[in-house]
Amino acid sequence: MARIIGGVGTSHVPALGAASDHNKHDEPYWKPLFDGLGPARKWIEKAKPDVVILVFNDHASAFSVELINTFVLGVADDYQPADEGYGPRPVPLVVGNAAFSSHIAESLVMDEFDIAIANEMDVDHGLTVPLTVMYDKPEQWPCQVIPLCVNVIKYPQPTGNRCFNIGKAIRKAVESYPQDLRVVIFGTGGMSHQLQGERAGFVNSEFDHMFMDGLIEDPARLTKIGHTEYLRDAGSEGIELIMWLIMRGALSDDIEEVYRFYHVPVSNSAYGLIVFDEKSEV
Amino acid sequence: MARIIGGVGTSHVPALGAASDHNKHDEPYWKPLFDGLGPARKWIEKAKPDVVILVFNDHASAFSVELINTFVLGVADDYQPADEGYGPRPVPLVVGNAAFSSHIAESLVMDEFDIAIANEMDVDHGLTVPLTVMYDKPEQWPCQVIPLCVNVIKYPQPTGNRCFNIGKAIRKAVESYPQDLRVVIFGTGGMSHQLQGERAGFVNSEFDHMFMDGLIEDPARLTKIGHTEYLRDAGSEGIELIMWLIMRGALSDDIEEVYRFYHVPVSNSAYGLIVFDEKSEV
Amino acid sequence: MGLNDDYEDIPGTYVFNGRRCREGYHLNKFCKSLDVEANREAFRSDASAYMDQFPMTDHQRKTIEERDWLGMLKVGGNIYYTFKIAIFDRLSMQHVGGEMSGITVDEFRQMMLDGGRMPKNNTSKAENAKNG
Amino acid sequence: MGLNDDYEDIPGTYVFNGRRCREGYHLNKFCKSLDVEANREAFRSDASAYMDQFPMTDHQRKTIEERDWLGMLKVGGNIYYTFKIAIFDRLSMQHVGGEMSGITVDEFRQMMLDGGRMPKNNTSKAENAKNG
Ligand SMILES: [Fe+3]
Ligand SMILES: [Fe+3]
Repeated sequence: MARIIGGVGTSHVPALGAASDHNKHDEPYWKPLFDGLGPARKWIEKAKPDVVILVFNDHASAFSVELINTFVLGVADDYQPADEGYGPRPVPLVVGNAAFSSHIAESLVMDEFDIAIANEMDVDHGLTVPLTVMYDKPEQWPCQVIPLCVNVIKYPQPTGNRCFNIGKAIRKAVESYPQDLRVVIFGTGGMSHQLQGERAGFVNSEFDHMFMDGLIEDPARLTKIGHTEYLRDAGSEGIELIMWLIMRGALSDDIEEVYRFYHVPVSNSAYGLIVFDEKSEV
Repeated sequence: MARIIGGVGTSHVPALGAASDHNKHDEPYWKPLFDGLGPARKWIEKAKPDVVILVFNDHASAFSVELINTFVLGVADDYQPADEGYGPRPVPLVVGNAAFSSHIAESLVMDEFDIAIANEMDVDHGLTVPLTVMYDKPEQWPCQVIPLCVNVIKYPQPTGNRCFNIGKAIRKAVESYPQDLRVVIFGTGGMSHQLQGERAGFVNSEFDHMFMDGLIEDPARLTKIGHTEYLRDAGSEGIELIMWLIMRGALSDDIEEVYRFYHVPVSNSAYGLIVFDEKSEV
Repeated sequence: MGLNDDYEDIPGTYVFNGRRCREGYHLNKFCKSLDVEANREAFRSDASAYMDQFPMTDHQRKTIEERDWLGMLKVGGNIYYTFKIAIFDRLSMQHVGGEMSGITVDEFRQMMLDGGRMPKNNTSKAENAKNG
Repeated sequence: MGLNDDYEDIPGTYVFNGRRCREGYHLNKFCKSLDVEANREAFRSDASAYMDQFPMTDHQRKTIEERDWLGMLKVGGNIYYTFKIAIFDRLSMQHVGGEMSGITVDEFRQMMLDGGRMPKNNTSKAENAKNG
């Protein structure tokens, strides 16, 4: 049986990927950040997931305004890093697990989640930066990746409650897969930030800490945060945090916070990282 | 306030569109069919909907295997008839209602239906044949059309229950729209038929009559029909009938069956047509 | 390998599930490409070179070359896609239906006029086996 | 006109809702087209002719011609799309953030180093008006 052994929440700021690609780890601006990633990288090296379910959003790279999907699950054998205008990131090809993806897709539709499935999809910094965060710069990514892409750009985004519930349904799908696979789920995006408008550069550390505390203390309360509250208090792009609720929904109630790191700024954003172990799997 | 004044269930067999386009109404093969459409055409002429919400499926015309969406709601100003290999059907441009569509989209996502929205979409026989069925060959379609496209091709299709419930959510969305608009909803596709395999040509009139009876007598029972039951008893393409459940879900319990017509064969399919009035709107 | 595969019991039916969708991916994309007139022309003038653009298996290619409509389904083709080849050939759905079920197009048409292929003996392989 | 538009109370924020998505449709498609190098070249060599392919309003075109980053948002641009023009210009998100908020890029960078734009007076137009 496949099982979820842990969860990770992390921002996916593109500048972090660029800093890694250009080896800026030791520059004063970047050193505190990369140092802060260390313990999470140690954790995943030990946890050794076979598969990472990576919840992220596309930033007008693979998809465009013609068709806007709420949830897209990748079911391909692999995914090319997208060209976001600077050429594709020099990172390994993202290898999927088509059979496992297909199983999850079937389970989700049967559980009445109206997902789209993608047989082809380029993946942008939303997906590749979290891999860099957790794995640094390997020759090949040491895990297979199942991408779940969420609309967080076009209002209305799915509700926090819906995100939490699709997380639960993902857990059910994973646990009904016959093959023994160790799975970690990443919720990515956030934390508070706003790229657009006169309020560009908005950061709300109080909200971010409340949100990270809530993940372990009272996730049900987080699921009640409405769209306007996110937009107002986490910034127009901070609403990406709903994707962390998918990760949290896929975990059990018996989890332990292994690591937490918070840093401002990375580019125009607050950066947050949190790691959970499933206690039963430690 | 916008309100739903009635519902129509109809097959969308492409041959019927071609017969109309080539004026075969009086040929022996087609005459009984076109005669059978008459009373439904009279009904809609009197009902005069401002807007038709048209639930249909795309047959590899607008969409392809790269990305397969469960539900796609059109939010465009208009929709071009698709070229299905014979040139586009010589029918009028399909005019939408972008503001009303957008309202419905927002309401559905807030009600936790994970729809995709299409700002551009060609529409194939799945959408244009039902307009021909109900309106014959006008210069312009006499209503605006809001297309809801459903995945019925790739297994697993959404469950019948999910379809019924999105119908209910559509009703709620319509009734929360401030403008006075008379809306009719079409559920299209079916009835029993199978295009593929050694079982091509499969027709099950007993199932079709059971289904039409159930729409008025016990729709809740119809929502429990599972995928295998549709595939087995209605044919691999007869599972399109789940789209009739969206139409039924959008109607109240206080409806009247105005007209019913059933005819075998149209091309490789059984043809069915049913019309419901909302009693409170008559 | 799906959660449910009861439907494998249905005779003469190739449910287009995740496995078939992946197996037939490039075959169906080939079919879809025929939507574009320039592609149809290229296929018409040099079928083999045109098909080279789509990484299909040799067996998949052969089903297309031989217009083996049933064979295409068995290697992941979906009828709405494979029928685009029939449109290219100016063939009707009745023609394809007849070939897939091993009868002539006239027999197929007559069967439809007589009410279609009836459920009796056509809904379950297991039942059919039991009834001999 | 949405079901909820409480978010219109948030200062300096242009929520990309259905209305804005429709209003900015062609502007955003123009931006998206710059993903392709051949299109970037065409835009570089004759901006006006290239933009002619996208049925934008004169005002929308002007916001692009003047690199009026804030103006683009007001006519339906989405930041992930409009930023593709900044990438084309080799400008950073800090540059664009500074211009949209009326400060220099250095001021913007320093503001971020100091912890970002704080919530105080930045979460509600109504509150701000009340507090004068
Ligand atoms: Fe993001
Ligand atoms: Fe159909």
